[in-house]
Amino acid sequence: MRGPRILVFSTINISDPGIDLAGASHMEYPASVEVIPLPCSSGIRPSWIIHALKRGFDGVFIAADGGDCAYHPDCTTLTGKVVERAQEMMREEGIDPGRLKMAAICSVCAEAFVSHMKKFSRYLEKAGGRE
Amino acid sequence: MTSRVDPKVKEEVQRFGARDLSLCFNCGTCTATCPLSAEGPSFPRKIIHLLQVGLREELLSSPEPWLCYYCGECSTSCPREANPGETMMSARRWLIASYDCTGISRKIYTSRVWEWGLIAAASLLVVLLFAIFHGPIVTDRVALNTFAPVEWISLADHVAALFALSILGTNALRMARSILGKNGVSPLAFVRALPVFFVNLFTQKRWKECGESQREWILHLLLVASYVGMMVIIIFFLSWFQTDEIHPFFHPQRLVGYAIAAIMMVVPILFMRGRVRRDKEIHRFSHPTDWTFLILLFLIALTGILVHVFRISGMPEATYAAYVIHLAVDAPWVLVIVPFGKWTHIVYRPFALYLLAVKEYSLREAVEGQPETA
Amino acid sequence: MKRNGSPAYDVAIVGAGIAGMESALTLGDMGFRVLLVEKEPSVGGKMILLSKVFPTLDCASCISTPKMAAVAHHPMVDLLTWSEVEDVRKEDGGFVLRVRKKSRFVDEKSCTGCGDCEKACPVPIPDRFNFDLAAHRAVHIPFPQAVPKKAVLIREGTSPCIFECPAGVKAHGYIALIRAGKYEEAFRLHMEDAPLPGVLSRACYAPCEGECSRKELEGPLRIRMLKRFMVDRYYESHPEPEEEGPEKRREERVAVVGSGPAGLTAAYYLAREGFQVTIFEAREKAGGMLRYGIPPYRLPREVLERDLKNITSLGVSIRTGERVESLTQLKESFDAVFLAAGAWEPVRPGIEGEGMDGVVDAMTFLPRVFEGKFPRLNGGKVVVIGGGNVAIDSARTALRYGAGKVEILYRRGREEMPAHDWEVDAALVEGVSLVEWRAPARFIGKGNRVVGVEAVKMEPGPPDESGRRRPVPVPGSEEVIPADLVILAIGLKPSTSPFAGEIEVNPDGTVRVDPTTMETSMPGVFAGGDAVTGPSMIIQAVAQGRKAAFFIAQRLIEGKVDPAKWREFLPPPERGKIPGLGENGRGRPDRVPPVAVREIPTEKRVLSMDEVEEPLTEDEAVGEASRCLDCAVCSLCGECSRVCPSGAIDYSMRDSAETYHVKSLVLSTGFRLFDPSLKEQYGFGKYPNVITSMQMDRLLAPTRPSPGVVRPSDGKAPENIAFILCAGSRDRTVSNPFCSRVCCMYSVKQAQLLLGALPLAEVTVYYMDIRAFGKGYEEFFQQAKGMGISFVRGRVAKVEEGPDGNLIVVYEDTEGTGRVVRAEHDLVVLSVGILPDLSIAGVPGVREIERDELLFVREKSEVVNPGATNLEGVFVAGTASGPRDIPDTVLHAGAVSAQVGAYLLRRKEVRS
Amino acid sequence: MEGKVGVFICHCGGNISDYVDVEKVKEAISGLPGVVVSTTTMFACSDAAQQEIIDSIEDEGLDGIVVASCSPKLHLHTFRGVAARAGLNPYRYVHVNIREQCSWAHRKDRDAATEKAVALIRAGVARALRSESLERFRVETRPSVLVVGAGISGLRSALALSEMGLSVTIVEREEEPGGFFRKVRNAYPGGLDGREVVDSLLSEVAARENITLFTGAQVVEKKGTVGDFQVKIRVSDGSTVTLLVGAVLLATGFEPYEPAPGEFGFGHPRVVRLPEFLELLDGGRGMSLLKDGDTVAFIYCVGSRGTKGCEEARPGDYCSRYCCGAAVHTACRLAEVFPGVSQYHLFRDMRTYGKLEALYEEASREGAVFLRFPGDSPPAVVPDGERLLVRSKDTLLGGEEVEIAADLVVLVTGMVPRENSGLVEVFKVPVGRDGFFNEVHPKLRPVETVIDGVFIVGAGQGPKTAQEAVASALAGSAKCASLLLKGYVELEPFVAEVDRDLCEWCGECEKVCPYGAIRQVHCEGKEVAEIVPALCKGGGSCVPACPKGAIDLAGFRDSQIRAMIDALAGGGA
Repeated sequence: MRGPRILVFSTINISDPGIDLAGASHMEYPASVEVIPLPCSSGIRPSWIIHALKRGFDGVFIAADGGDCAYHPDCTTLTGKVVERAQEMMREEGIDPGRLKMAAICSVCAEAFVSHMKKFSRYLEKAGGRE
Repeated sequence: MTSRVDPKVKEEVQRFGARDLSLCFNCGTCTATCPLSAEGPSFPRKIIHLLQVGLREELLSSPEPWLCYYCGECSTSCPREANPGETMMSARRWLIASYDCTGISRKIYTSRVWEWGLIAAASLLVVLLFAIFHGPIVTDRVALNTFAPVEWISLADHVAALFALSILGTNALRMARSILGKNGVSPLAFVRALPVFFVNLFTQKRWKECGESQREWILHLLLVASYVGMMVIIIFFLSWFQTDEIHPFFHPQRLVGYAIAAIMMVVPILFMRGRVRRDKEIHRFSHPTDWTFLILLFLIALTGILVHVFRISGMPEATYAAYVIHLAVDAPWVLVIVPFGKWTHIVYRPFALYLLAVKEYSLREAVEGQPETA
Repeated sequence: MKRNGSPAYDVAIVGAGIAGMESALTLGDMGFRVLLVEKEPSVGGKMILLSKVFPTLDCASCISTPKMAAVAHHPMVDLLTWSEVEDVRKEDGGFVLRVRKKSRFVDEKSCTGCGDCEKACPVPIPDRFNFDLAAHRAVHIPFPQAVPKKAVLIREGTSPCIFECPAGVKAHGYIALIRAGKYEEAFRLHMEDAPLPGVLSRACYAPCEGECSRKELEGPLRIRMLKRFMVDRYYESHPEPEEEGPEKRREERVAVVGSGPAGLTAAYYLAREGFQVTIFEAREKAGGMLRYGIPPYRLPREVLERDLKNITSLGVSIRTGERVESLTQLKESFDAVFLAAGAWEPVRPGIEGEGMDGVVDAMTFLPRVFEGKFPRLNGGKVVVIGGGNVAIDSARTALRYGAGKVEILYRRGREEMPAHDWEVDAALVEGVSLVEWRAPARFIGKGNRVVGVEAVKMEPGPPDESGRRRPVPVPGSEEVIPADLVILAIGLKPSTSPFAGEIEVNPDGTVRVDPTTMETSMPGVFAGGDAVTGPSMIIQAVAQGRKAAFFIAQRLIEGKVDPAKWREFLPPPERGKIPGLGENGRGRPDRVPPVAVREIPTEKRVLSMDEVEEPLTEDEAVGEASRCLDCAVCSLCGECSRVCPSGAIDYSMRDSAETYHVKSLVLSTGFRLFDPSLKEQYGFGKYPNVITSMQMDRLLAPTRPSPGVVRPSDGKAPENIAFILCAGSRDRTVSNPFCSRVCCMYSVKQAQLLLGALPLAEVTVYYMDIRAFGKGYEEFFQQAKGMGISFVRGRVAKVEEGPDGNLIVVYEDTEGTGRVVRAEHDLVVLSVGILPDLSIAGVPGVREIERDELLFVREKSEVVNPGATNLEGVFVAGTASGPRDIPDTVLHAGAVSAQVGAYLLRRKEVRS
Repeated sequence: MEGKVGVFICHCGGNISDYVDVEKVKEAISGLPGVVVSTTTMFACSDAAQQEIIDSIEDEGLDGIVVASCSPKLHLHTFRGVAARAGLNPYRYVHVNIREQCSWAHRKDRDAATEKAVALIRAGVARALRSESLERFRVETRPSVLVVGAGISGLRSALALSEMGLSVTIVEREEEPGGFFRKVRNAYPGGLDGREVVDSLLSEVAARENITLFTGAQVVEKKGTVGDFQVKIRVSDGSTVTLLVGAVLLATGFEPYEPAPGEFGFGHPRVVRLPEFLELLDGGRGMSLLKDGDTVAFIYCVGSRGTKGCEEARPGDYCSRYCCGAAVHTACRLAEVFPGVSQYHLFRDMRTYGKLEALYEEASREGAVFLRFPGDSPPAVVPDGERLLVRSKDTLLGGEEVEIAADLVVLVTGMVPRENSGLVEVFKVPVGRDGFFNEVHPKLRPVETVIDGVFIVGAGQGPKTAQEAVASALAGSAKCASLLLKGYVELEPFVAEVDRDLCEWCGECEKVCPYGAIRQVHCEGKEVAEIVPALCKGGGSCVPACPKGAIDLAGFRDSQIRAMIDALAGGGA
């Protein structure tokens, strides 16, 4: 594997098209980034994040809908709570909470996604591999 | 200071020709377009708004209407087609009327009956005077100075000129009081600013900066020069001008007469043609008094020429009749148009500039003098 | 469902912007069958092109794309993109729509939206989805979120250069490729239509150049010289052809009679198809007229040899020195024959002394000179009779072969000479003299040796049936012109006499063929080239050879010929659609004169047979190719087709029309933006840093055409930006007294986004009234003020350009000092207003719809019946009926759906 | 795990295979447990390839398929259709994006891209093996609508709904139907008589058999969900009636702003609000208040844009949208009735948007004078004998203060939401900060609320002109019709489910669901949560909200996601 492994939770309607657009525009980002699309970022179980980190992912990135979410007017707050709880659990497990990042990625935010991935990768590289 | 609005101002000025005054939505395009508004006092938008709102005192104390030479660029650029140029023109008429203590100006501008009534009265007066006081009618030759002795005519001219001047002077003083306000003005400033008045009186040079009106300005300057010249001749040198002796063609008397007559015929025709065609912004709107002004000028020249033609053709009766008619046309000019009518702007424009200069000098003096008082 | 054979719908919706999509989805959900017609290649209208939308600043793309996808997949909605309604006819209480489906030239089913075509295409065009801020290619996917995500190829027809070429050589195509530096691809493209690029690059009379649109500007492109550049380069790097023989070899044998351009071309394409081809050439060497008629100073022989290799390397055998006497005999051993024997037989003047020594015809003189077999002329005086290209070639050749003086005698005036102007010029420059209005009466000899020509003066006589005035001799004007050698070049004709009994031959000796298939009266025997046309251009012969090869192959493979299968070109584009021509003054290209072609000096020229023209350098060639106006947009270079992984490019697609029966019609044709160049005071189109708000929105969108918000003149990030509101609205001077309703808010939005994108920038909004009237708008406006955006009340009167491309905005500060202010900004955004899109307003059936003074569709009763027009069953949704922001447009479209639904159900009630 | 999954890997004509070694991917995948078919194809979307997939499903008896190709945005529907055609439940097909999210994003590293493609497909296989057959929900709907409010919005909605074949019950709180618009005798634009318009609507309503109008009635209770509501209303005689409706339209309208006592002189007999002034002007009661030569001053933005007319004023921060247009329209009317009356309009921004600009121009032409006052320094109205002195800064004169001696002051009052606490209680519709009903999304769903089947139209949602209110009323009707006309609605099956064994009702899930799709029920001796599938939008916020982990989202179950993570991480499927 090249570079730190990042699991991205994207959202089917909003952030996944943004990530698609990065590829369609031939913007390069590390191949060690892998994506699982879900309906809405507020539906992520913190335990999935812990699970991923335990199974070998170096970091988890939540590509949230932000204000554009069609499911929840307060999507950002709800997703924020998920992140909070996950980070709490990470601390309990002795995992650096910095290994979980969240940002709003809209359907045309290809550039933003790529730069987040690169930045997160660099952070995780510095933080060192897990296990 | 709170100013009370006066709804009547708007109605009044609309009667003076500002038909589209209320269409203005105060966007300021006119002011920003105006070539004379870039520096110094700005207009026309502010004046229009004062008129809309009806702040009489502010208006009377505003010199801005006199700074506008009506190139019409504001009207072509106005997004609401509110014709700010014409509103400024109307504002000047309204101001002329407001400064006029006799109230005659107002009547002239707002009533055609009054306007033509006064003109007719002045004419009638001349005819009446001739009917009573004319000299012997010599029929074997043309003896105009016998029919109308030059010293009598000259005396009448002086009286009329004095009348016009005193009216104008009084009104100018009222204007000065309004514009200068109650703030103290240094007496020295009145003297220092005098050149501004005269230069502008004779050249109206600011007009040159106004849009692309160079041609208008030249024509206007010619016209003004010609009739002012004529008036000067008639008032001060009538005995030289009105002679029974027929000079040779190249005699200065005849040449001057021809030049003045030609200009006074041709330029009004050009202006009237413009007003009929409405080809320029400045000609798009015509107040009745604008026509009167041009028609009278034209008639003065025409009747003057007639007198001359009849005289050199040796037609005594025709010459005398034409002379009476000529003076009957002249009289309304001197008695009505010059003191009360459109002609007054010739004086008010440079006077407004003068007053502005006076204010500026006073201000400068006040600033310069401060260290001493402080 | 079908009705009278054509598809039937409950409602047709024209325009798939946000209003059209909303109506389509709502009506589809209600259970009505919806036909949605969109003139652009993608749905989404203008909204999808916006960055974010006020007042919630949500991403326009994020809220549009789900709707776009839903419209495409809704079971009750059929979507036609890139389609235009051409006719609406009332019928039986409903309407019959004729819709023209414009050809995409891309098969929608197989296109995967990968965009490879776009990367290969050499033709850049302004990207109208980026409002001309950037370029995309003739073939492109409209924008990243397009639905359907399929490429579209823009073709306005066939470029005149291609259309004019008899052989259909894709000049525009190879020019575009040369411009893109793809020289080898350019060469290969040429080989698709003509296998003798070397010959053509030297000796073609280039009818393409005569039609080049640029001739209306500074002069046509030097197309032939560009071809020569690409051929020279290719031949230099490929001394031997790289083309390998066909994959599949066929058994059928084809005989080609004659190795001139027609025969060689036919042989090449037949061989590429796998046929066994044998060329019979009566002369010593292959090449026909190319070798024996065209002087080497025009066509160097090594170029000809290299061109011949293109044909022989495919396995074509050329049997030289073999004259074919009987086609019937030939047919016994070959499956098909192509007769391309040329036109070699000289026309004789038929006057006294023409049989003397020293009187030769050009077709004897030229070949022998080229082979060095003619005696050197050693300063002798040569008289050439004739006015065609052969006469000129003869004269110039004679000059190079040692003639002391060369005179051309022509019986008419120079303007009427059939030779090309530039050829005559070249001859005159080299020292040939031309004697006009002079014809030979007889040749005078000393013994059997000619010493002079008795020439008679001619003058224009009465017109003949063609209207041309025949020259008639002036009696008594005879004079003797001394001559050591007389070359007759008055014409050539085919020598088809051996075959006259076998195939039909015209009285002038040309072979009679079916003009489309080139087949002669004998099945299986085809003919072409000069044998059919009489003496003509090389490219004409190539064209016929190409065509004959196609039909011979068809005859042999399918057993019959079908003229309909021959390729057909679209007509050339309308003049007005060509950039820089016609009414449209904008988009005029920079003025660049044609490249100057260097020639070797005259005095050196006449001393040898060396090529006269010198080649273009690479810079010159690319520069010259860049002058191309891309008349038809698509250059037919074929690159997209070559790279498309799914073979989706199809140049043969044509527009098609289909009729639909619909019960009701909704117009949601949207708006167009005010063209700010009409408001001259603002300098749009004159000052590069004055842009429209739509361009600003594109710059702010994440899918923007540049890496950030930059100003056009120098690509710098602007620091002090001005928005001018009411540009084209609330303004009687541009005949739009109305307010456009959206400009205030989108400007406030853009100002807010700009502060995000350029945190240090200052933003000033010049306004009269901020119309923040919708839900949340006022709060949004106040928020902008709070962010430090300056709002200045004063309508900008004019914009002037200052130093460094900065702009001076002149306005009256109506709320402050009341003074005129001249404020400097480095970027000015014109917040342009909204006017109705009138692209289908003139269509019959749509024309009858009432409109208001600005030509928005009038709603019958705005208060109680939104969306209903004066025509029963016709509704209007969204901005087609007046300026609206997005929320109001969506509401209006929803209201119209209810109106349509009620109308349809009422109608059903009445019917049942 | 048993299951037979077929994996189809697309070359996309090189768009994938140029950067990903698809053969290697196929090798890697074919060995996975459960994978019985693993094949590559040039174009998975081509007709031939689709047929191949169908054949595979049928021949091999596949119970799940994975297509690894381009973005699901392009072909999800295609392959769902393929599955359906082969008789496989469409939800047992899993789409893996190895073009946009793999080959195109990692063009420089073929090995890494290949490795990633393997991982992604492995996860897809894991998900497919755990996929279930899902059915779209079908919710039966009643073809009837309750419209609350009999103003112009409510009446117009009712007619449209009735025309579309839905039966309608209108409930009006007042005794008299017609709402605000009925009082407007001269409405802009076009000068319609509100009474005539409303009366004609009312007579049409009366003529329609499928519309019932209750006046003096109130909604007291709502039960049921979208498509099938039971709404109890109390009618004028005090009895209650229960209505069975499929949807509810709230068309409750607005109130004109009531200024605080003394706000801009309010309370003085010569200070009136715009609606009253219009009534005076048009209502035939005569205008004894005015005579020729009088002066009227209009003060704009009263109650709107935070314009505080006095300390006690409670203006909204929003713009009331209709008032500028109404005021300039009134100016035209006033000039028509009293040509001799002078009018001064004190405004802030003239918001005569769109074609209303023509009205503004006409008002100017008719002689109305417009002065602009600063928002933070509104005019003062001081009684002065019979008259009123209005003092205001005029920003168009550089902020100079002017004084208008007015005979009448008209307060151009904005719109405020009606007192609707009862309705809000019953329908649980959210109310925004401005007090108006809140839509789900101003652009995507402008008439919908988070309560499925309850729509908000007219000025109850926010200030609107009559015209705009009607447009929104019809838009709401269209939404009702698209919900009810077919007799059923079909919903995506991705809804949440509660494991009743794990659930120990705590209410956390209910709190996060904005759609009210979760309710508390009693089941087998304990309180548990229950999901109403018809209301569940499948967003899944309840999933992490449950402290017991008792909620799962169909299609995105805990087991599936965990398996996918495992598969991505390198484990088996």
